Amino acid sequence: MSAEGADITYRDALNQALREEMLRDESVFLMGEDIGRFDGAFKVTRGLLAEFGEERVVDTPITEAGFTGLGIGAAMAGLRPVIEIMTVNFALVAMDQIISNASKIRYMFGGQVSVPMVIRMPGGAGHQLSAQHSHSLEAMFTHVPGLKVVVPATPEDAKGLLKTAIRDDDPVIFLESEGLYGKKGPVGGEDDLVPFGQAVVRRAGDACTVIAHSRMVWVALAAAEQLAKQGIEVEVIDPRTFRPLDLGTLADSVQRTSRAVVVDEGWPECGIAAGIAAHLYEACFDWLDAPIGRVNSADVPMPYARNLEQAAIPQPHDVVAAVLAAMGRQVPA
Amino acid sequence: MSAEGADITYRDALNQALREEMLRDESVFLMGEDIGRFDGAFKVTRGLLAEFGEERVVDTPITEAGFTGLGIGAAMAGLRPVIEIMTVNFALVAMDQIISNASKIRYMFGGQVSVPMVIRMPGGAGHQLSAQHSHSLEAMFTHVPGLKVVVPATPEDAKGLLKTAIRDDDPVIFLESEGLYGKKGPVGGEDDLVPFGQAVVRRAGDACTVIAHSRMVWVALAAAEQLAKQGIEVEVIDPRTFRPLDLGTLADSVQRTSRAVVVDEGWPECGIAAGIAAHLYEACFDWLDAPIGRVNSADVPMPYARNLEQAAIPQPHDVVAAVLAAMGRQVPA
Amino acid sequence: MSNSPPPAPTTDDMRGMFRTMTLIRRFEERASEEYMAGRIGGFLHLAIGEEAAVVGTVSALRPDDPLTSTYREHGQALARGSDPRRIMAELLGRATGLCGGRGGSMHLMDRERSFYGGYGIVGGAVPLALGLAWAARYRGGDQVAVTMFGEGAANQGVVSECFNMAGLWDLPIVFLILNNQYGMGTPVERAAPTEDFYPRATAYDIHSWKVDGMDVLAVRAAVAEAARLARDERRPACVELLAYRYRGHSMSDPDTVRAADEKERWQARDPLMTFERVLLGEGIMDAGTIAEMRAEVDGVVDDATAFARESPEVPVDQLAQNVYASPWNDDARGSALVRA
Amino acid sequence: MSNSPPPAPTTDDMRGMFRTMTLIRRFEERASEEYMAGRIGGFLHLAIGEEAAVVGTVSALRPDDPLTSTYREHGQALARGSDPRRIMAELLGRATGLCGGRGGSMHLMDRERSFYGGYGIVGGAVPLALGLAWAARYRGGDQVAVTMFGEGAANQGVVSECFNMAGLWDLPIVFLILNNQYGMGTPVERAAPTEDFYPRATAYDIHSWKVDGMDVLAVRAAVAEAARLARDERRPACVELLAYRYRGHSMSDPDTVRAADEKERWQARDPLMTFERVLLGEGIMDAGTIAEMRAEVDGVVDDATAFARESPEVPVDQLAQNVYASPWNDDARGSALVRA
Ligand SMILES: Cc1ncc(C[n+]2csc(CCOP(=O)(O)OP(=O)(O)O)c2C)c(N)n1
Ligand SMILES: Cc1ncc(C[n+]2csc(CCOP(=O)(O)OP(=O)(O)O)c2C)c(N)n1
Ligand SMILES: [Mg+2]
Ligand SMILES: [Mg+2]
Repeated sequence: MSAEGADITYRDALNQALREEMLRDESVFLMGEDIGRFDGAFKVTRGLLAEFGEERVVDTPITEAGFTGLGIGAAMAGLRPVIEIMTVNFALVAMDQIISNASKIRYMFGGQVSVPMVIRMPGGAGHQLSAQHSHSLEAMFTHVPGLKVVVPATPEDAKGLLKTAIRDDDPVIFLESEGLYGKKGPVGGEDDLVPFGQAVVRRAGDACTVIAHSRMVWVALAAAEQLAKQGIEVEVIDPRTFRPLDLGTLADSVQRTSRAVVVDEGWPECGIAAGIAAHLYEACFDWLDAPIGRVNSADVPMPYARNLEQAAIPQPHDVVAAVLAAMGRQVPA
Repeated sequence: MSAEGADITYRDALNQALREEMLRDESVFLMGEDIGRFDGAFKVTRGLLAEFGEERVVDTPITEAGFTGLGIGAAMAGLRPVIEIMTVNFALVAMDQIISNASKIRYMFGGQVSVPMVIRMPGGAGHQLSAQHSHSLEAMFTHVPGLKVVVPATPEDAKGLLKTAIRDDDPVIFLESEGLYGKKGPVGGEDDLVPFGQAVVRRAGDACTVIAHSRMVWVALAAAEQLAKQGIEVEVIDPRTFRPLDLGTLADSVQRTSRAVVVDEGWPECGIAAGIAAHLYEACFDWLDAPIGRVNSADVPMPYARNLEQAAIPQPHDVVAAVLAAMGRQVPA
Repeated sequence: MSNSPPPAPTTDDMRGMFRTMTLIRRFEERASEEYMAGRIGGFLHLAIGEEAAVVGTVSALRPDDPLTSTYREHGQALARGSDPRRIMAELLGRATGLCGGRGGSMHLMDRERSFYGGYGIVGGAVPLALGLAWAARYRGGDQVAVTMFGEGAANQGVVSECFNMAGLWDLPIVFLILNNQYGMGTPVERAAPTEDFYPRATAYDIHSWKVDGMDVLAVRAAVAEAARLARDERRPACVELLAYRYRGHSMSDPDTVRAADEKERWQARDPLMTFERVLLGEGIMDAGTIAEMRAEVDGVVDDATAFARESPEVPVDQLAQNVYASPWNDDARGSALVRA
Repeated sequence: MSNSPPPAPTTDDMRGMFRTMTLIRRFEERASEEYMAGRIGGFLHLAIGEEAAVVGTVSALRPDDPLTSTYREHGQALARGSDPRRIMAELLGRATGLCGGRGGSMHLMDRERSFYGGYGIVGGAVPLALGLAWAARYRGGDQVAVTMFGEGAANQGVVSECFNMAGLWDLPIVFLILNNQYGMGTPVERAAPTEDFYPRATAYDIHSWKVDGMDVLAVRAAVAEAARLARDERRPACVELLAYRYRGHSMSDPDTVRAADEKERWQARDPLMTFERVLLGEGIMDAGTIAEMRAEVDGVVDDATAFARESPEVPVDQLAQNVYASPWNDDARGSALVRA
């Protein structure tokens, strides 16, 4: 991170990445619902229509399957589309294009073409948006070979990973978090790319390894604060990308701490926490002193009522409880 | 199983279940592409159009999202649609209807309506159908609360579970296997339902627990034969449903054998094997003598060439190797 | 002989329609206050300006005609006769809400009134309505399913799939394209090559036309005719209702994209004002009865708000209720799937 | 002045078109033999009977006009000039195949010839073609993207979405609906309320019409006009080609649904026979040159088959090649994701 100057929001960090990459490479264009005139539902693309014009910042009809497929076709032809799906919930309409086309075209045609595109979309719950608008679909995308899956937690990573994603020659699922757009922090400069497949230690510790991504990094860090008050220093690691996954860094930590908790806003069954835990059990079987804790959202469609919603999504106290359980201590009632 | 008479195929077992349930309950109807005049792409619905007529056996346009949604609406109104999606690959087009509507409607409307429908679809690879036609999407559906997920391996289960599915009041994802339609075996009678959430031991043993479903049951049993020749008796367990999951039966076995291998035709990341392994590590941590082996399809889009495809999907020798590894033995070169 | 309500309303019908339009307007204004005060969370989409489209439609249907809508559906619930108390309670996420606080503003449903819900995925509810039409016919009923969706939704592929199936199978369904000329910040001309949407249905052999969606009587007449086609002639129909929403897309949209004079032009044709003039002109109501009605409606909204605010929260231990119709899903975190 | 090939072919063009049609017919007949002999796996979809639609189309395009198709695409690859050896090798899953044996019959692609592939998800390739059109215009090129799909595919919602975007953005694209009157075992009248499909595009302000897809010259003229519209007037176009496939949906379909007399009626209008008569009638070819051409084509097919059979299998250690353009995906089983 080489930036000077004031902290900026995650939202603006993404905006900077888009702008810089569009200036750098004419083949980059943006497409999505309400990203131009309306500046984007979450204002990530603010000002870009004015700067780059209607050919490079394209408002679309509500047609996620269609314009995602359009992006894939344009990428096959060598352009670098950055498709915004307004929220990850609407990606379900475009799932066939993403899985049957984007992830497979390079392989099934023997490498004749690549699909250098980014599909940006925010996900996550916590805003009382109810069952159809609160998905965290990391696991579904991570399940699929041929995709890359990126989950930035900070403004710096949002910017640096998005720049890497745009320059990458494969289809990248770039999952932002609705809850992080206003989060401020420093960001890198024009040439600071954050590589894929490199986890980062967000807080050092030796009592237990806590693995968290995206907004859950902040939940984990809040839990770590609380635990520190009890004299328990956990290590918080953010994988930053699930495809590729930097299992080495995660496993090194777990082999040091002998305990692990994975925090994931998605559902528990066949989820991210299960997937990472499976890798870690295999890589650290002889080191682990306790089962790996999994903190997930409740196995329910997301309810609207604030109190139910808060109960359904991982909170710092859930992480604290999971760490204490992994350490064989009683969870205070 | 109370049937007398000859063994029948998995295909015909499904046909029997459909027919019996249609005779039993007028609110059951079938809908899908080419299921009527053409008898179904895999002939599961053979003869049913002639017997039940055009209102109850409905050929559709190629419109998976549309007719799946239609089924959901009809189920909300209290009918019992059995929707055939020709293969699971095409469910990707209907993913939004399945996840945003079918799985959530009961919950988000406070229980005012249920969605008593079945979505039948075969999946799996092994027929050189290449990348877009070889999916095993069990993990994606199992990830989603509100769905039930059923994966029959034998004609008896195909029939008994489908009957249960049709009578169930929730949306059931009923995953058949293209590779099993011709498989023969005995089936139950009209009143023999196979309950959800009840695993079955396919072969008893004490050396290692091998968990497999659908076509992989047969791969696991072939591996068990080979291992038996080396004096290794594995226990093969078939969960039969992933939602609900009979973790009790699986964990009991693993606590006896202290070793486990999960065989799953899907991809490895956040897959069924990872999901089941995560549960088993948690339930059996103190019993396990070795990491749980995962046998998955290769982490690639499915290739067309026969030799590559066979290398990509789990074979008995892969299961043998995983069991030997779990037992700490060298895998013979 | 038709079982549909007659296209021409009685004077009683007209007074009732006016009251419902007023109730929707006042209810939504109050909801917006509750939202600003932080008592309503999530998204709140108001249909202010679209009352004629909503009330004209519902008044042309039988109470047992199944209806689906979008996230912008307070009006549909109110017009169907759902209890304003339980609607407001749902918006406040209370246990007494129509959906027990699980759905919120975007997901009202009142099954007993054949209102089959508001949905948040654009275009996603249209096939559900097809299924409701299917079920009605399958059972030998003469109900007509009606689905209201926006002109933005009309661009979603699944809607075309539904046109095709409805046309193919002659399903008793009425598609209502509520063309309020914007999908969020995107005006129609930036989302579609044609000004009119109903010809898309025509291409599937569905009888389709367009009416002024600001005129409640015109809407009622058109929807009545569409319902008659579907009910009596067993043919689907599609009506495009041209209207305008006064507020931004949702409460979080400051609505800076649309020109002030455009808004004024449409507000000059306000459906409540227009209809009030008709009622006064034809002597169906007078200033006094209108004032009385408004006071009564305000009372209903006050009462609903008080009820909602005083209603209990949903007990947190009910988080996993109603995921399944079967009983084994009691414990919500991970182990939900596991046999006890 | 148009950059599209002229609608009226020269006599040389016509001889070339007839040879290509013959090559496709013979190649596919041979492929069906290889399939029956177990040397081709998976699905094998033959376009026998549809040669006029395929060759008429490709002959009306420039070689750099990007083209997409369905799983029934041997003809498109051959017409675009892909090496028959490499096509047959792909069908046999060999390392020398067009796609290195990874795609098989359903997924031929020849990037160098701007043939952007055959796809297996019905309707799924249409938006890709929209993207190819987008890219051409974005770069200031005058290529026209062309996408061929079936009348069954026309019922998929995503196709309507593409009509809408093409009409909205005036994209240089030609939609070709190859209406062979069946989607698997389902005849058109059981899948759509109308006989014609092109009016669906008309509803999105796309110039659309229908031609006889059994007549190669009619197809060529129509596609040339459509390409001219897209290239010179920058307007999308849609042409429906009415044709018939002689074989079942794929080799595994015994084709028992379609009536024998229907098949005979269409085979009496066989595109090769019809065109042969034209060529003979106009003196462009004679019995001798036709026999010579057939022998030459047979030689090409023999050679392609021999080449394919003798080609090496794909080394199994290349299983994980080409999943990503980046290098870290070397080990295929599970650990593919893991940093080395
Ligand atoms: C599939 C999908 N894409 C995007 C959205 C986000 N979104 C919500 S409402 C809306 C605009 C819908 O416009 P229209 O259908 O005209 O209805 P209106 O809001 O005008 O009533 C959009 C884009 C969504 N909810 N679902
Ligand atoms: C989304 C999807 N649904 C179903 C299928 C199975 N399927 C393959 S081809 C086909 C028929 C397609 O008919 P049409 O588009 O007319 O093309 P044709 O085969 O006649 O050339 C079907 C249903 C599929 N491949 N993809
Ligand atoms: Mg609108
Ligand atoms: Mg066809």
